[in-house]
Amino acid sequence: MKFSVTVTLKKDVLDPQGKVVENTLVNMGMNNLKSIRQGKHFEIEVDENDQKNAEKKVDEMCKKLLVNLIIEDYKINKIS
Amino acid sequence: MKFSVTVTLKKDVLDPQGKVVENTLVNMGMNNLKSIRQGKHFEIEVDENDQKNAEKKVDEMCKKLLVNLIIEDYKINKIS
Amino acid sequence: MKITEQIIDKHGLKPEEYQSIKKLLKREPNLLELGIFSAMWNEHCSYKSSRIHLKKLPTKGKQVIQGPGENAGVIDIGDDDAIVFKIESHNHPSYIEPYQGAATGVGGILRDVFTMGARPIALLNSIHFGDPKHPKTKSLLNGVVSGIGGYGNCIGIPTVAGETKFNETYNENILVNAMAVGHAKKNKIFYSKAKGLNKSVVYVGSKTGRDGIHGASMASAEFDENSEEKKPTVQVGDPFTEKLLMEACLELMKDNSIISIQDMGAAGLTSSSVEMASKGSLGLELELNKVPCREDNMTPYEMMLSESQERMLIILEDGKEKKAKKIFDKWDLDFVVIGKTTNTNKLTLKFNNKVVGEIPIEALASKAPIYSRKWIKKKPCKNTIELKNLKKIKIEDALIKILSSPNHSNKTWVTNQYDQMVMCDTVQRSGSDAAIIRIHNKDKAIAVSVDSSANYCKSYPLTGGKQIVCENWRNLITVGAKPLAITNCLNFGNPENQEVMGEFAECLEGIKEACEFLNYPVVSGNVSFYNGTNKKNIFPTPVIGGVGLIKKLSKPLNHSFKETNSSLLLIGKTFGHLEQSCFLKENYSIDEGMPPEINLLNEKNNGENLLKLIDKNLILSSHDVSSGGLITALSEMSISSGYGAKILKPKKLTNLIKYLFGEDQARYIIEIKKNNSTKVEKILKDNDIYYENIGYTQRDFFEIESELKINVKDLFKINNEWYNTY
Amino acid sequence: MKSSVIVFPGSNCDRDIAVALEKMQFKNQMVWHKDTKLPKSDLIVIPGGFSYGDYLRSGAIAGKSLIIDEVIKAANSGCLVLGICNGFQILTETGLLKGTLLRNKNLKFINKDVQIKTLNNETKFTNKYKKDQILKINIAHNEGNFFTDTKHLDELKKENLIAFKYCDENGNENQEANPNGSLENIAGILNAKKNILGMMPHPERMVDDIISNEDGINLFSSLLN
Ligand SMILES: Nc1ncnc2c1ncn2[C@@H]1O[C@H](COP(=O)(O)OP(=O)(O)O)[C@@H](O)[C@H]1O
Ligand SMILES: [Mg+2]
Repeated sequence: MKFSVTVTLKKDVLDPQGKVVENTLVNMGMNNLKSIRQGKHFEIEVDENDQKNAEKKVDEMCKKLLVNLIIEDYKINKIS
Repeated sequence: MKFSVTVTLKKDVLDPQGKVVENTLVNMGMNNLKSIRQGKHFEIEVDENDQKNAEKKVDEMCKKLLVNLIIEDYKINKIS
Repeated sequence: MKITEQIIDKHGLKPEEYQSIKKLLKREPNLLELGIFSAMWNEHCSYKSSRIHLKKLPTKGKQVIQGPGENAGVIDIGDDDAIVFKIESHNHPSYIEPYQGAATGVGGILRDVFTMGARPIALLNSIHFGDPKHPKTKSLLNGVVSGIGGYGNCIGIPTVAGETKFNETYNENILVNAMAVGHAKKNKIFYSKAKGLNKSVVYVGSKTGRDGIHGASMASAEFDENSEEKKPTVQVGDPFTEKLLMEACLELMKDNSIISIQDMGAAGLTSSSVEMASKGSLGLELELNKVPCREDNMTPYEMMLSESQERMLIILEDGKEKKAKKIFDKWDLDFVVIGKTTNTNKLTLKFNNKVVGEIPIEALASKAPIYSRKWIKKKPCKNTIELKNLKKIKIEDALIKILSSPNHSNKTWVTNQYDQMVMCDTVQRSGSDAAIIRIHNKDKAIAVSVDSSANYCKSYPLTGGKQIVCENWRNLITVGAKPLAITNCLNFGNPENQEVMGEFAECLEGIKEACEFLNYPVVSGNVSFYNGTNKKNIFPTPVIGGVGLIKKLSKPLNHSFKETNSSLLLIGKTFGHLEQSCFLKENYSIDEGMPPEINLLNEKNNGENLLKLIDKNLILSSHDVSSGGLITALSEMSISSGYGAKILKPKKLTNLIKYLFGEDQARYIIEIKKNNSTKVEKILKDNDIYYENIGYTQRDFFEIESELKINVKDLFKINNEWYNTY
Repeated sequence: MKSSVIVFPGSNCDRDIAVALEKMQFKNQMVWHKDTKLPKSDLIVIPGGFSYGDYLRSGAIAGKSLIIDEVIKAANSGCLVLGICNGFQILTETGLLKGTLLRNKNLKFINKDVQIKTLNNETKFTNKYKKDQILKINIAHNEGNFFTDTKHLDELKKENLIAFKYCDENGNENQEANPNGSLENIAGILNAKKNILGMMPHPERMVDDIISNEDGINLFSSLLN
């Protein structure tokens, strides 16, 4: 079973990277840009047929390693 | 209009980060993990009502800055 | 909003403190004002528990240009050069989020130094972790080290020295202390004292966000089960913006535009504005609508208490705004006049054309509470350890145990993650007793080192306090620098605990005695209390950061053997003091007894005369003897050079274990050319210095006469294994 | 010889390279990234550091700055261009050099002295070194792991465009001597016309015996040759 995980910075947390990227795009002439936020993306395949169990596994990976819960939020989606 | 962009390393590009993450997860006891790939995720909002045009803008941002086409692939999705 | 008991408590204020606030204001504060009081009156900003003790420290000397009380201390290193330096803790944030906590710690201390007009030239750090076996230790170590590197490397200031230690006392409360050292011109130092009426108060740097609100009061509270919930107070550092801010400030400082300047550290806009006003005996009026904000709808409360990083407050001379703004525009930084100085002696806050808060400056500064907390004296421990009662151990095994232990393992795993070379003035990188940094474009240099000895301080704080100052002084001497002054970071437990307060008082007494005797004044520092969880306090861990001067830089001196067949001398007397030694701790897990005694007279005499020998070019290499004793120090000299040594049996003290592993103080090992022996020994004798000829250097083998013989390559492996397999 | 050092926000080895160039008697000028004109120069240096914080990808944002267009023009008309560390990363982002620099294999920033071997000593940048000469040079980077496609790699080899490779004290190019996982231990490469050199090690840090060694000096004196 395959999942995608999207990790983004929490709302009030400073995103220095996003700011620089946004400025650069605007300077490059992309003036319809309203906002851009950057995060991480994971594609995870687990050997598990039960969706509940699989999702639990992925969630555990997120909590234990992939996500810094103090400053980041995450979302899990099943792809296939 | 809001889009998400997922940027991943091309298949034949070495992904040292992904490897380390994978090994760490396996060492942590996640033995059902089959594979994990890491990439970047952007959430982009553009001031544009025509979907075609908007998508073109986002594609341009990707090509011109956000993606290193030599080593990375990308996918654009409309969110809202 | 009505101020309830619960709100007061949430702000970390005691009921009686709230009563004083009402008295000072002659009314009830509103929530914004209460927040400001809580930020200024907490331990971190007000030093309410430590102030009466800190006053005793010697802070003056011919070399001192500015002692404690400013953003950083300033010392004179001759010509028109001054060195600006300070150390600061970032313990609590680093435990919650090690990468960002450590990174913002580095960012904060750098601002303290460049605010004063100095270009930072070196970073140091002292980091303490729990037991390596503790489940959190590994990720904390990884996070902290990459955070320190992440910030320093990016901004481009070399991280050149530090210490990395492990002890279970830090399991739930790690220590992350960062020190920054900068260089300035003597007549171009900038201070925070406001001057003049109606002057523009300018906000520069990053925008204000909702991050770190109440960080300062967090640093003044113990952790408990609920500390997880306090997480949003973590700040994210942006070394890129700090680099721009640093360059912009240094550019603006080239002329006379600035009256006063202050970084926004703990308690952000609040403490920076109060500090400027209080030092200048003036008032300050701020228009909060003008504060650059990152988020929409931020309240005055959030703006005043935010601890967003990379921001500064500047008071400008009349008519300089345009020129100054141009500089900040060039560096893509915000520059907004947000207020002015007034003659009201009040902090006046306006929002939407209304006064939303008004507090007399003195209520926040000089009238903040000061406590003379109760403390108890530590009783000396009478127990001594009898070797004959312990299981026999082979010298070789004991040495291997020490060299392969986390605390004594080679630290290159850590230091290779720091850029030590950027700026191209690092003469001696990490790995020796002290780092050496050349003053740019000159042939003089400074030496820097940070040191602590929590075990000694725990067992007998008075001696421990003296010992760290002396060890730090020795580390500078061994590289040929004249020690000039120190900064200190005092990491302690809960000051409301009388034993902890006793540890604090006595450590400080020890520091004071040593500093006074050695003419080694304290010019800056930081106190971090409430290190511990649920009544379990950390070992008292004062950290000393010292700066010394090398007047004429020729060949840098370090602790690596230089050639074979040179003579090895041990300066200072060996008694074989084993209590509190690393030998007993690593091999027997014994940590009873008193630390080795300090004889300040010997310290001074031995150190000063070693410096003379160095100045006369008689020394090939030198190293102080500290944790692990003589044999450990000798091994380190071998390992770092690849040369071996043969150590002869001592003539006097016959118990070899005591001789080799004892941690008696005021000792140095020096390597000298054989044909200089007479000259060196004469100088030592003439100055009443006790010394012994202990052996000579040789190829390949580290050897103790008829006891052990190990290939130096193997020693190297033993010493380098731990981090790489952890 | 006239040189220009391009300064981006976040560059931090700009002073170091300027000191080295001046010590070697170059007439050097610093050029701010917002400038749109490049002073006439024989050598352009893009220094190390963290331009734009290395945000997004190291070198990516600097690669889009105004002044870079001028650098590309100059390079195309034969001006010598040297990119060190972050400068190398920027050159790959602009396309002046092919390939890219991925994160170090161990995912950590690495600062230490390493050995590199001069593979091609017949270039404007390296003619004062002997063929296969081993230099001890400092590296300091997070993303120094050189990667490129097989076609480009073949071209690099066939056209002798690999300037430096990581090696051990005896010149062996083995994995132990490869600090960051670079493809075939590559530490520095040239473009097809050999007027552009990108390298991860910092030669400007090795021009003073009291600080380190003088193994970097010949790179600068080669240029003067
Ligand atoms: N966290 C660190 N950052 C930088 N340098 C460090 C760090 N930890 C240890 N070092 C360096 O490692 C060497 C050994 O440290 P230590 O054993 O504490 O030395 P000493 O006993 O002489 O004070 C020193 O050069 C020190 O500067
Ligand atoms: Mg030492």
